[in-house]
Amino acid sequence: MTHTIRLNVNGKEHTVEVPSRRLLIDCLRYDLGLTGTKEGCSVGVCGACTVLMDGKPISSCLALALFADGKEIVTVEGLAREDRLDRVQQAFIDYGGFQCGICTPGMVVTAKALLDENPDPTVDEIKEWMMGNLCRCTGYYKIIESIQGATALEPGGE
Amino acid sequence: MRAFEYREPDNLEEVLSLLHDHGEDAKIIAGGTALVIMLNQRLIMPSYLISLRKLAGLNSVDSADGALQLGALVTHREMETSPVIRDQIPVLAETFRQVATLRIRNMATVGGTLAHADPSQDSPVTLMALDARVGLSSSGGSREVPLDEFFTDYYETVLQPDELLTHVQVPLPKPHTGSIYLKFLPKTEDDYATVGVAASVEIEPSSQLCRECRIVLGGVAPTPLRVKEAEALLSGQKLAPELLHKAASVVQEHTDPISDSRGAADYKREMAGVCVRRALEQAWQRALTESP
Amino acid sequence: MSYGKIGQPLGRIEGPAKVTGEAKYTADVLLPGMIWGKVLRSPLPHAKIVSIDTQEAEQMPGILAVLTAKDLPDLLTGRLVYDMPVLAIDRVRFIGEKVAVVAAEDPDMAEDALASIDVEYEEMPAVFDAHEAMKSEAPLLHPDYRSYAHAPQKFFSDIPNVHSHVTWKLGDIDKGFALAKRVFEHTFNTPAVHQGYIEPHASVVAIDPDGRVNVWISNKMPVRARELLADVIEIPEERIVVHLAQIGADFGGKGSLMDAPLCYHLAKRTGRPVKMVMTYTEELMAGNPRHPTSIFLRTGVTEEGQIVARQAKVVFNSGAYAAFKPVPFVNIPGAKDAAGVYGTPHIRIDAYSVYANCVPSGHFRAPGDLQVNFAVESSMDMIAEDLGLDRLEFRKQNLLKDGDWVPGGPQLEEVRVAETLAAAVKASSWNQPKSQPNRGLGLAVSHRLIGTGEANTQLTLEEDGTIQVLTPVPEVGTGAHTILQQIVAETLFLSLDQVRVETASEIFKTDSGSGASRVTYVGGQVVQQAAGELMKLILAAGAKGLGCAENEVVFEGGRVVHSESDGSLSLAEVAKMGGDGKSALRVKKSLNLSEGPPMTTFTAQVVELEVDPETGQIRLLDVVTAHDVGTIINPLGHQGQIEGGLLQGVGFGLIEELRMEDGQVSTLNLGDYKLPNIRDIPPLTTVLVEEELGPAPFHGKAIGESSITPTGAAIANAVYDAVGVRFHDLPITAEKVYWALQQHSGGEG
Amino acid sequence: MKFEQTCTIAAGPLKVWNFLIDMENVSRCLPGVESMTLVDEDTYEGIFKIRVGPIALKFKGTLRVEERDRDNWHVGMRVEAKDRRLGGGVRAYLEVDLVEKGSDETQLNVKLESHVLGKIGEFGQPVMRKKTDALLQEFARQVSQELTSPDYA
Repeated sequence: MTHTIRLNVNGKEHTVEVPSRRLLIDCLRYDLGLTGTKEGCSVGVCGACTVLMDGKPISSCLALALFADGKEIVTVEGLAREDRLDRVQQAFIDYGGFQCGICTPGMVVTAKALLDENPDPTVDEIKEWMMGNLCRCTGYYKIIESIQGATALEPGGE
Repeated sequence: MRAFEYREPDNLEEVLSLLHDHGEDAKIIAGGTALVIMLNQRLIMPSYLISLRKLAGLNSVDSADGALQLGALVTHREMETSPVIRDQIPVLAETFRQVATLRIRNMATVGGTLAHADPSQDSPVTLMALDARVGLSSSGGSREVPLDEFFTDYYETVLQPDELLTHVQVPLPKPHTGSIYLKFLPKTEDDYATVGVAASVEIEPSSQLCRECRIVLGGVAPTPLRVKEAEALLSGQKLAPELLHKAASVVQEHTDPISDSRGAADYKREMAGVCVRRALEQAWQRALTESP
Repeated sequence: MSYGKIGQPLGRIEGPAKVTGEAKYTADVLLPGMIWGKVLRSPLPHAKIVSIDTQEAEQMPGILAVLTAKDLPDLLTGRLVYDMPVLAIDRVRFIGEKVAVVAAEDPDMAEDALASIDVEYEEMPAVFDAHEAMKSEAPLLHPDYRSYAHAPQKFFSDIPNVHSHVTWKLGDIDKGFALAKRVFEHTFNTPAVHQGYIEPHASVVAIDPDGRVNVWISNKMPVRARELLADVIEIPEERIVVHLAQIGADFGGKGSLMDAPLCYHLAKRTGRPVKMVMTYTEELMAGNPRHPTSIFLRTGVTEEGQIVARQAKVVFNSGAYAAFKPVPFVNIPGAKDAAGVYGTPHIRIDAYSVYANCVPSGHFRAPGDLQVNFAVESSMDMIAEDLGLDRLEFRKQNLLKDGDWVPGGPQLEEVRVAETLAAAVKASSWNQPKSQPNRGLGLAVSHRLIGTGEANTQLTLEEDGTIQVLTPVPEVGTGAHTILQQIVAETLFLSLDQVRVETASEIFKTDSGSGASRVTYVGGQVVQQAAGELMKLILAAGAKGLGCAENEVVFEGGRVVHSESDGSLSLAEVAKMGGDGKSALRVKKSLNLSEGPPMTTFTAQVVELEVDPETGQIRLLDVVTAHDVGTIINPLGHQGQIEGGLLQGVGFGLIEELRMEDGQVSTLNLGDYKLPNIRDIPPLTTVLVEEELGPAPFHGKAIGESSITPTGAAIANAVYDAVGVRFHDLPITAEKVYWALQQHSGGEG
Repeated sequence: MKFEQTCTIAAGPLKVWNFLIDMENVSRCLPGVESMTLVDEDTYEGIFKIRVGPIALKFKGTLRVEERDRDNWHVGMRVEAKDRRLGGGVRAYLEVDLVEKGSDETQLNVKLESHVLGKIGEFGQPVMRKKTDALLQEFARQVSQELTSPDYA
């Protein structure tokens, strides 16, 4: 019961043969070797597995790999361009937006989607958008500062 | 996850015929946010998964004949952000905005949440308070069911194994109507409601008396709970604290909550009363400001 | 004192790797031919295993091995005492205990097989509550606990199921109570709480053809892990390499071997590399959460409001195994703080760690401190009220002073608790009139002695002129590597990019790893000393190269300079001529501090909150956290420790509880076990009471376990101030507040 | 999990007793029992099905009568059953006590202590509790109905 899916990950086309029960997170991590996307809770709560599907943040632990057929996926590996970090990535470093870093791939991907849609979010808008991404290390204060800090930076990469 | 066969038809007829053929052995998957967890935890092990993700035609919000027609595949995020919905039935957008988190709302669908029939969900409560009806189709034909006759038990509905929920019809609120969805989250901001209440109040503008109202609760019974006895108490009456208390206690009598990590049954029952009072008050206020 | 690199708010050295997804955690390790292990866990809290039938599972597609205890050596393991089997031997003692393990080509196949393993159990009477377990009629979980390897003989007890009883004493407790005019007794309880790190435990084992065992493991103490693993898999330590991966946070919970021994056995059986990653459900069912604790306090106070005696009985529910406790007395160190920050001449503290049929408990950031501080600081408010004293004045009157002793600690110097408390009060609205009904203020104060232990490093001047700092301490998220880099750069007058921090465990024999807020203190000192020694070697080699005497060269602008001539050498040039010609200059250093400095660090917090009397819901309006700090090496990281710890304290006070019913955890995923999210954070003011007199390098102090400790008590005291209801149990949920208020108002009519 | 149900039946205790010690009656009154076969004097094997929404549980196991105290109108039975597909099971002890209220009236007290184990116990414990409670209620109702129906002699 395998299927062939074609998906675009971080701008690159892939054709992958997957069993129907393969989750998108496992497809990314193990079929494509993109282990930047992390698995935490496995029930869509913690946000460590966040990727963008056609520009929208989703839980890759709740999506079958088959859902990605014909879609564009962006993972944390796809944010930087030629050694230049995306501004969200840079701000997370500069403002201390992470400690252990396990939630960071999901955080920066989600924050990137926020700034794409809303270039100058208020603190409340940041909180509403980011609520689904849990971080146990920072207490979130520096995550908010990082995202605010990112808005002051030049959009990175492209 | 147990292995299954995956089908992804691009037309409704094929979906219905697959359902007809496989019935109980098949599961419909749309957004997948609830189903994938159950599959992953092996609580359900269907032989067939019928995906609606390539199905066209069920993902639009249309306004016609004094009602909104919502395709079953409209996502929560679309419900939250749709200009038509925000304009015509703002409480609906407000409710969907309070569901889970952005990621879930980007995937979860209107039809999915209704078919899943988790009594702790937010949007079925509001939809019921808005007198929504659902359209169900099978290869044998179609039918419409009022939402307050749709849910039967925890995670159970009148949907037959060969039936698909295709759309939801929500009548536009009458003039001078105020509606609210109140989600009580005593622990953290991202949780299922300990109690959720949708209240809709239509007032007589000159007298400011309640003409008609709807009171529906989530999280306090095996299904979303509409309390007609409490609604009846309010009709023809003026908003007053004693009346709200009376309505709240009638509501409490009808609740049948379970004890879980969101609260013991007796606490939920008490909170149902508090939340109903608050929701009615706010709905009433909205109705008043609706009035010119 | 001003520094170049110390005191800079620096981003993490591992930052680029972490924000791009390049950083590799254990679960990210992919090896050719790797297979997956999954375990079958006990559904019963206490039972004999009658039989296990694995036949059907073995025949299933993709299944490469199915192991039970019969296939493994008859050995036990643990972080200190060895009391826990790798797979249950004849008997299970908690719901979630590992009974069998399956290796398969992919995790789904492994899961497929688990359901086909048939285990027949014979149920035994179980006990879940620690106090129940201490009764004579309670079933004994470990009748032979005295025979376990490393069991702490000095702390054995005759009380049923008590595996460690530790006593701390100061003065003479009977004399103390004789001096007291009033004696108060209070009891408090706190629940099991999961550390909540987002990375579940993961392990990977690959055995080389020559038998060398390669291990990746989410463990903050890789050198110790190697030692423990060697014992339980019966392979000499030299044949085991623990590869260091990033750790997706620890908070005390990542110090055990967890599934690594099973990975080894599966790898050995199948000849393939094996990975095991726990699901979060497994984490919540069978991790090593904070000990459920009950604290009984007896306090003697004089007529003048002076505390003269404190007796405490602290009972920790160890769960089914003591295997997750790392300290030699196999108990919880925080119990010793049961006198709080108050100078008390007569103290007796008894800490009991007790077996019960629940998930084994482990360390969680400031282990024991939070539980005991909640009790002590709640009781301070209660006693003050009873005596008709102001709760702040009562505290001030009793605060520790220079020269006071603390139980299990030194005679204190440089006590700065009064200043810290004053700073917290000043930054809060403490002295303003009460603004509105149902609002209240609470305060709590704590202290923490700095952790001791062993730290190691190796510094090398590389041929490109950079310094390689090797540490066996993985980065658990606290910023340790960045701090080590700063200390070395500062000591050697180098820029940060000339110092590279790398991890390796092979070259070190022993090491305490990360924990107890010791990294900056012990680990900082060892790299500072090593850097000093390396500088001597650099100067000597430089002098030799320049053809002059050692006392004629100085290190300036990154070069060894002959002060009398123009001659100078870059570090790269020195490196090439250093040592025995080709090899680089190198210092390997070990530092073992068994006694801490005569100094502690204080934290004072004020919480302002509002209670919704109709629902019991609590809203935090303002939190002030004041810290007694030394030189801050990295302000960005320092503040991060404060903020993160504080929100965990809020979780402990208001939200978190690993709920159990008859030993079955009922909050089994992060949807039900709620962690605070970004919308739950309170407005926060941090006050740093700075003075350059800490014991760590450059006069720094520890911070990692400070802010988490007093929050629970400060919240409880604020709730009392707001609505007059006292809570003896955490967390203070809306539901508890609601019912207490109902009772309260019922009583008053 | 502990449950209790009480109801009053318009029949004398002996009639109720004789009804209840016949496991065929018990299994008929318990919703979800698919089969029940006698293994030995006090032991039965059976299949029991229950649904919670999309989750279908099928327990296979034994019921053993461990107490049958005619003098005190007390029956106690142990149930052990597994659902192998899902991985989990139930262990329960069911006690039925009769209290004579009159020659034609008996109070039926049903007490159940049950443990839901494994995967089934891990998820949806609260809903399972509700379902079990409803089940017991239905059992008491059925017993009462059968005993008072004109068909039952």
